[in-house]
Amino acid sequence: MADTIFDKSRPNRRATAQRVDDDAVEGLLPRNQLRGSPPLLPEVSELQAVRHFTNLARKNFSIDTHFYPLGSCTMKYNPRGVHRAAMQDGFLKRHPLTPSSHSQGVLGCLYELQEILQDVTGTSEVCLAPMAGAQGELTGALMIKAYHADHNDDERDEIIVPTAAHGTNPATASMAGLIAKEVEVDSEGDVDLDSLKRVVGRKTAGVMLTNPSTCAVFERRIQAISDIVHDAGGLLYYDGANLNAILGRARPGDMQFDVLHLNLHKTFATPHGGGGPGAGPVGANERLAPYLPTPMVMKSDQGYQWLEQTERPKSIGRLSAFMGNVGILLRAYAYSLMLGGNGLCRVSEYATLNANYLMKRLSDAGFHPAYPDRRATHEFAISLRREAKETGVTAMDFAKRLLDYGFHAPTTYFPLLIPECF
Amino acid sequence: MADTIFDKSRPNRRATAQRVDDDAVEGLLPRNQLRGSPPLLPEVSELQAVRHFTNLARKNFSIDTHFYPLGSCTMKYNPRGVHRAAMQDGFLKRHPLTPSSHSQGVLGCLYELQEILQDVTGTSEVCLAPMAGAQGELTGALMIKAYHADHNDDERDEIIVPTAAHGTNPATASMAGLIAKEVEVDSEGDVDLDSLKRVVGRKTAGVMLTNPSTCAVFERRIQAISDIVHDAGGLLYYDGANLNAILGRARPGDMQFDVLHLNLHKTFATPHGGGGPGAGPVGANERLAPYLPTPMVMKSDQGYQWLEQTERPKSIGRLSAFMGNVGILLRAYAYSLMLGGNGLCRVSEYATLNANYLMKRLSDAGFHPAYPDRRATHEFAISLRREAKETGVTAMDFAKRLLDYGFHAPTTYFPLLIPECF
Amino acid sequence: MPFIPHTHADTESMLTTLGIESINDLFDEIPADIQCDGLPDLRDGISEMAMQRHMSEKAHIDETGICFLGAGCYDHYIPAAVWDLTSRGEFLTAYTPYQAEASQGTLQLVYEFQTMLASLTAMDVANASVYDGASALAEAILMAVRINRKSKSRRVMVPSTLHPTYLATVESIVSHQGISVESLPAEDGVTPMLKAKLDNAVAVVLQQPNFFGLLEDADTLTEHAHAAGALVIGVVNPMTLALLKPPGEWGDNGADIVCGDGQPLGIPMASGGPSFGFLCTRMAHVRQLPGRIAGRTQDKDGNDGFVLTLQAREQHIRRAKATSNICTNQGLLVTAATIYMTLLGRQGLKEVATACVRNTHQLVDRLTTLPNIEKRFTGHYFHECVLDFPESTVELQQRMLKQGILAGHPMTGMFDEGDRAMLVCATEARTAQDIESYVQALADG
Amino acid sequence: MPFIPHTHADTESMLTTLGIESINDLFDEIPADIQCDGLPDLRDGISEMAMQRHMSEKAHIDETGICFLGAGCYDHYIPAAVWDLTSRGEFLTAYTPYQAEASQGTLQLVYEFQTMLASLTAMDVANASVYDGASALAEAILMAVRINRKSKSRRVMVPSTLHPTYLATVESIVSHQGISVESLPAEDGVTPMLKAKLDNAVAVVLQQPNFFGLLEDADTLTEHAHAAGALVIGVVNPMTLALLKPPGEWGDNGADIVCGDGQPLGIPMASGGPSFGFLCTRMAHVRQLPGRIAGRTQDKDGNDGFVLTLQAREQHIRRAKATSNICTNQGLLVTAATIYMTLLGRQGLKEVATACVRNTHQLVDRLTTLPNIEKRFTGHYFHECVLDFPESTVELQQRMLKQGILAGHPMTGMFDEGDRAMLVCATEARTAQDIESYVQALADG
Ligand SMILES: Cc1ncc(COP(=O)(O)O)c(C=O)c1O
Ligand SMILES: Cc1ncc(COP(=O)(O)O)c(C=O)c1O
Repeated sequence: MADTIFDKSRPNRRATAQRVDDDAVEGLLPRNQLRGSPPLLPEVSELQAVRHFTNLARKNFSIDTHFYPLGSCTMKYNPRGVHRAAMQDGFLKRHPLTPSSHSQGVLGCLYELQEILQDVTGTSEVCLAPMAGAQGELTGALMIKAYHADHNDDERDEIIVPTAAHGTNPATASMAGLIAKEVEVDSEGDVDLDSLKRVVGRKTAGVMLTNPSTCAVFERRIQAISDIVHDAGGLLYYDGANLNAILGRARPGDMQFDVLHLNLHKTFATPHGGGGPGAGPVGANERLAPYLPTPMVMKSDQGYQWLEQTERPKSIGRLSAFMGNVGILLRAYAYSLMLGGNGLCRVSEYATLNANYLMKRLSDAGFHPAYPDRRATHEFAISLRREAKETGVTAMDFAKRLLDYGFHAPTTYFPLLIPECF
Repeated sequence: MADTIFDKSRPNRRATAQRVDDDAVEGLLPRNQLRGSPPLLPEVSELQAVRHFTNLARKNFSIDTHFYPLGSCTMKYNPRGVHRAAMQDGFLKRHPLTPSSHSQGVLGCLYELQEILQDVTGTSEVCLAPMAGAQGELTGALMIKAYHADHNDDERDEIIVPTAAHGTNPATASMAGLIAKEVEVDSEGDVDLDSLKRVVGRKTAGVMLTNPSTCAVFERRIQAISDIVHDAGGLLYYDGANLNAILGRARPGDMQFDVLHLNLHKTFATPHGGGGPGAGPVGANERLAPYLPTPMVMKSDQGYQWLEQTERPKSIGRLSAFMGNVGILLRAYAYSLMLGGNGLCRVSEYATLNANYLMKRLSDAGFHPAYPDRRATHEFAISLRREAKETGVTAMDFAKRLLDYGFHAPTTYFPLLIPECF
Repeated sequence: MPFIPHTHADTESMLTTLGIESINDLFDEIPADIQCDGLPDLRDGISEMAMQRHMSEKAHIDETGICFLGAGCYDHYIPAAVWDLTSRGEFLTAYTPYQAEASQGTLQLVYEFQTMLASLTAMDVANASVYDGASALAEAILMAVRINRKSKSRRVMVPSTLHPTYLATVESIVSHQGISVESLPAEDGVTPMLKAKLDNAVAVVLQQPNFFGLLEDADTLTEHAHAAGALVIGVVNPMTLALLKPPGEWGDNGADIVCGDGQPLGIPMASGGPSFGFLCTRMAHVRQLPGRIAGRTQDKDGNDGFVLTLQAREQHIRRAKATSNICTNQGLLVTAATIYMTLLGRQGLKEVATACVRNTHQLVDRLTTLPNIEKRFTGHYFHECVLDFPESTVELQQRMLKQGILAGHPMTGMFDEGDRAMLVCATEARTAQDIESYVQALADG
Repeated sequence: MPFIPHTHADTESMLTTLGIESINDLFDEIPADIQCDGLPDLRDGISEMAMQRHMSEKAHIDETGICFLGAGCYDHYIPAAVWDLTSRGEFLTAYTPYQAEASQGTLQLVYEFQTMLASLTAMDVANASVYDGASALAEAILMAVRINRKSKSRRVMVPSTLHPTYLATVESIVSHQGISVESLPAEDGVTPMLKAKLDNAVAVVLQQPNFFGLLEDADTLTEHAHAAGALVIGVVNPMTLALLKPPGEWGDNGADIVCGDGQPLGIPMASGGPSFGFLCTRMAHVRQLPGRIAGRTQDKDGNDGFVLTLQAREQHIRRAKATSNICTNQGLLVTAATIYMTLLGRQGLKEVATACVRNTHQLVDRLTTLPNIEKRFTGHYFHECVLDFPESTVELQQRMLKQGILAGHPMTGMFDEGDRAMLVCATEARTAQDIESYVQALADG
């Protein structure tokens, strides 16, 4: 029997230190608006609560306790110093609607982060508001739509995604009211240009790609892809999930992407938190920048200030009640300060070295890389098809067995186009 | 093979974020004073360090994870709020030699704590400097010596301790240059008055007792003991380890004790920390107060100030470089604020209720309390003599088996005079 | 090279194994013309010590004094245990609990969270969070349109007493699916019953307490909406539900979807994020719920365990047909909220809510005894209230900040003469003395 | 009733089981005349929220600005991971590791700590800590007297360059065992070789760097002491040993006992405590070492494990014959120090030491260019230095505090005209700009 916190509750028990003087509200609120029966909240002592959640924590794998060779998720060390920096009272106790005159500290950090991310991605403006990669994708899709609408190009309701794309890409397309069109990937992991040419056309709003791709190889024909799409009047969206692989080596902006998101909970080492929160800032080139969401931070003679919808008439608008996941943005900012330009470049070098090394060692041990003739990027895929066929031991079995040895398993069965992918 | 941090080290690896610009010290220090070979400190990355110590932590039992029915140690919940209160920058970043003009915050807390502890113990002055119970004991023993010396009573070099006394009592006697004399405990757990009368005399500097005693019962003849000792010219020392049992019920001062220590890491819920730190403030009645150690905190027109040796000519002097374990004192202060007078009284009520209840349940289950006709105090002792004799299963075996069920075992084989004590 | 463990010897031996000369060789598949030469415009990295100094300076600039500002983000006291536990590495640095065997801690916690939220709102199920309250409302509207397909309408009625940035967020997100968001007018700060307006609406949104802190007549509005064939989406502050009738009990049948922001449940204000959005609904609609859901099950030996359930709704399985594109959610904040709700418990949360009501009423009573300060609306309010001042509240705000008081939220643009109105709030964390300081600072000018 | 889990129903059912009416009955063995009626003079308890508010107010009063004060307690940077990990419940709330099976984490950590300390000092063994540096020295002296029984002397020579409160602590503690503490005079701030003085001494204490920040001639002094049949007790700052010759290598045979305070190793200044004292010695003397010692061993299946070892030295076994009365030590600080030393590592600690030397030299160079400020002594100093000012340094201190600078430690009473001398210190945490602020504040007056 799992011992939930409710199993530990007893009527009228409580953590009394958390009491608040509770003069009645008689007369202040109308009777018919009041709750009849109390909610099912736990009734435990403070020690019971502390012990329960401490012991729950101990049941998790985590970066701080285990090695997590998860592809696509960029499981870096989450620096404790960065957590500490963001958990200061000055940041935590700041109300989001404090006038900017009294918010120069946090606004300054956000402004500088915008600039750093522009530099890293080769874009001309960055908005920090999106709260995760998927919201960044939605932002990008909406900006692409807004751009076409602005140019009275109303027929473009299709967005192209490779078959290997992350599930959020097609799901985002739907949320944005676009139709996801799939494009094939060839046997070497690159987008099939013929397939692309077949789907691209005057209904093409844009294409969503990540590079390195979800096949974990660098999309070599990115220039050709960009030309094909741009020539057809479409725009290029870069899914930043794999930016870690190319930090300081190649910039999405230089690859002709028009708009992109970054996953700060990947590339900028903010913790995954058992599922979130993340942050998915969006950057755009000059063409798409006017459509970026609000608020953003600008710098003027009066110091840093919020840039709101009124100053950005073409903006797609707001994505959250306030300014997205500021606490995560502060962590990413602190991380980028510690790494600096030189450190960020080394990240892609050593991530790539590690992945290629592990791929080589596993190949030597008899495993089969999905793309044996390609370089690994910051990750690589192995196909356990042969093992599954010959022995009946599937990728799932390998994954579970790794857990027994204290390793979180790699991302399995993704991308789906690689059989028994590990 | 245990995997120590040294097994994980590799030459020249490091946690680079912890670097400091290191211009050479050429010329600033003489060559012959410099170290030849570097010390054996670990060489690991930051994640290796974090993971190593996180996983070490996970190997411990602790109050936050397990139930600890340890007698004598008063294993309370250590409030997280108190830890947070003491871990504020304003407290942590304060240098101990900051002038008192700029230390009114911390001095105010310490002063109020002195007052609270005076109240709780029924003493007239309290010094917070001793860093644990044993140092408090030493303080008391030295104060007793100083008192006799001050009264030219030079022959008193013996201190009386019950056979059941905690090891620190006789060890303290030796450190203070006194001879520990043992006195018997009767079959009901009280000090044997005849035995006491036999050892007491003109060489008696004093007696060290705790009440409830280490036999876990209340010493009922405390008045008689005090009379016998005082009549012989000796002084009474109260070992505060068991104060939790009588908070707000009986005060050592009212029991005629002249000097005492408290264990804040017991009665005032500061964490045991895997072995320490603690704090062992010492309180004294008017007779012994002049001998209290320095520094103490006093209140004057200029605010709070340190009271140093110069103002206390009879003081036994200093016990530490600064002011003892201030961080622990702040925690005890915060705890006592949260409990208040009413809360402290309830502590002894409910600790006593729990102990008596568990003793009853274990008796009903067939176990044998060491003093079956006595009330339990905040703890009780069981003798597993019969079980050991009949089945060969010793107290040690019971202790280890409890661990298998996720309980830290009770204090075993203490006091030694109870056979197979549990 | 912060955080990179490689020694020179490590790198050399890895390169040897790979049979290459330098790490550069590994990038040879990137076409030369798109390669860039590092990030020369960025400064070099600094140590943790230097970073910390810089961040402390920034943090210290922003300490703003006693907070009487609410408007969707509230200054509640957070027990120390909440973040001490939430910051444990095993919660903080765990991945999304897809591998159930490696994530029982997080999964059980989410399950407990869902149970608490469902009970607070009196709904059947809750999900494991979405981004924030505003985006939760957008998801709720999309969900309502999917559920209420038979209504064939794509008109969603939103009261003008809704939090304005919630409305803005909804508009950015839902309009792209052909949904039109229409406004319900307010009278004296609350939404009157306007049956006619509800005709042919797929859903009606209702915020309780509303943006002005006022209590709407949720029972009647729910009845009208249901009568018109519209679903009811409740937007609530979960803290208030310790006292107020839960949306699951509004009218005869209760709201159909309930959403809101979890910030009042142990989440620091932190400039507004990260917090989390929650979404609850009836069991009948669970397959339309976006985001993750944890469930309790048994393994093959009959032992209880927790897993992510109904994953076929989600983007990683259903792709373009998923209920939402959400992937990363706000899990760590859910962790904090679960611990918060446990520590406060049934009685504690009620005391917090009661103190919020009482303190705000005390503040309002004190302020309205001053000359020319008046309540704008007449209805019952919870822990926020709109007051009219005899001057511009943007300027008043600045003046009060000089005296260490964050006085409230200026309502500029919200309604006529809104520039002299301010929304004030006093949570349980405000003392009688704090309230006196406010009055004093106002008086001192 | 903070922290008491009992509900009314719990209490009732327990009383029933016990067959009593009220909890009061359980106290019936306490004689009525010594019972007291509660604690009426104390205020009633307050909530965590109210306590936290009070403590924050107190903490905020004391923020004192940029620290140039050392004198035994130093403002070093502490990596965030140190206290994040040390504050984990399993370290913070664990009991003393007597039950090895339940304490492998703490035991292995202490074992690693001992290894690091022994290596830093170049000694064979270290214990698991004593209270602080000053009491460690008292213990070291008691230990030396026990070891060097054959010398039959109880005279311990202590340099007058020793930290004054260390001396005071030693005097309070050791004099009661008939040990006399005698002073070695200083010349130009260091201890000259005075062979005669060492005759018939059981031990000689040597602090390196000494209280004035100066380097003593440890090699020669050690040789002289050993030649005179005295043991050598080194008092060291462990951080400095990343650069300085370790006491185990002083002279031909090294010091016999080494002690000091661990505060520089990741422990916040926190008004001077808790920190921890450490004690190291030669293997030959290990049975005279007070306090706990963790050792590595194997269980019956041959698996490595850690235990407390040589417990027969300790009070709980040996009682009156124990090496010391110490029981509770400073374990949690040892945890922090072990994590600190691991994060800094071999190279990092050296960089900290180097930066301390360099920054203090820079500070001294800058200050001594100002008129009338001079170094009092001529010898080499590490990261502290005594400067003579043209005014009372107690007053100077106050003046500088107004400008946010904690300028140093006034040396009033330490020597002639000590009231115009001040001990200054600049750790690795001081920037060039901090140093300029000092100079500027002095100049501005
Ligand atoms: C390739 C790719 N795109 C998008 C996402 C979505 O990002 P998020 O989970 O932050 O919404 C992910 C993350 O899982 C991803 O791996
Ligand atoms: C009865 C008794 N006296 C004294 C002590 C010594 O206290 P400390 O460990 O704080 O030195 C203890 C603690 O273990 C004890 O139980």
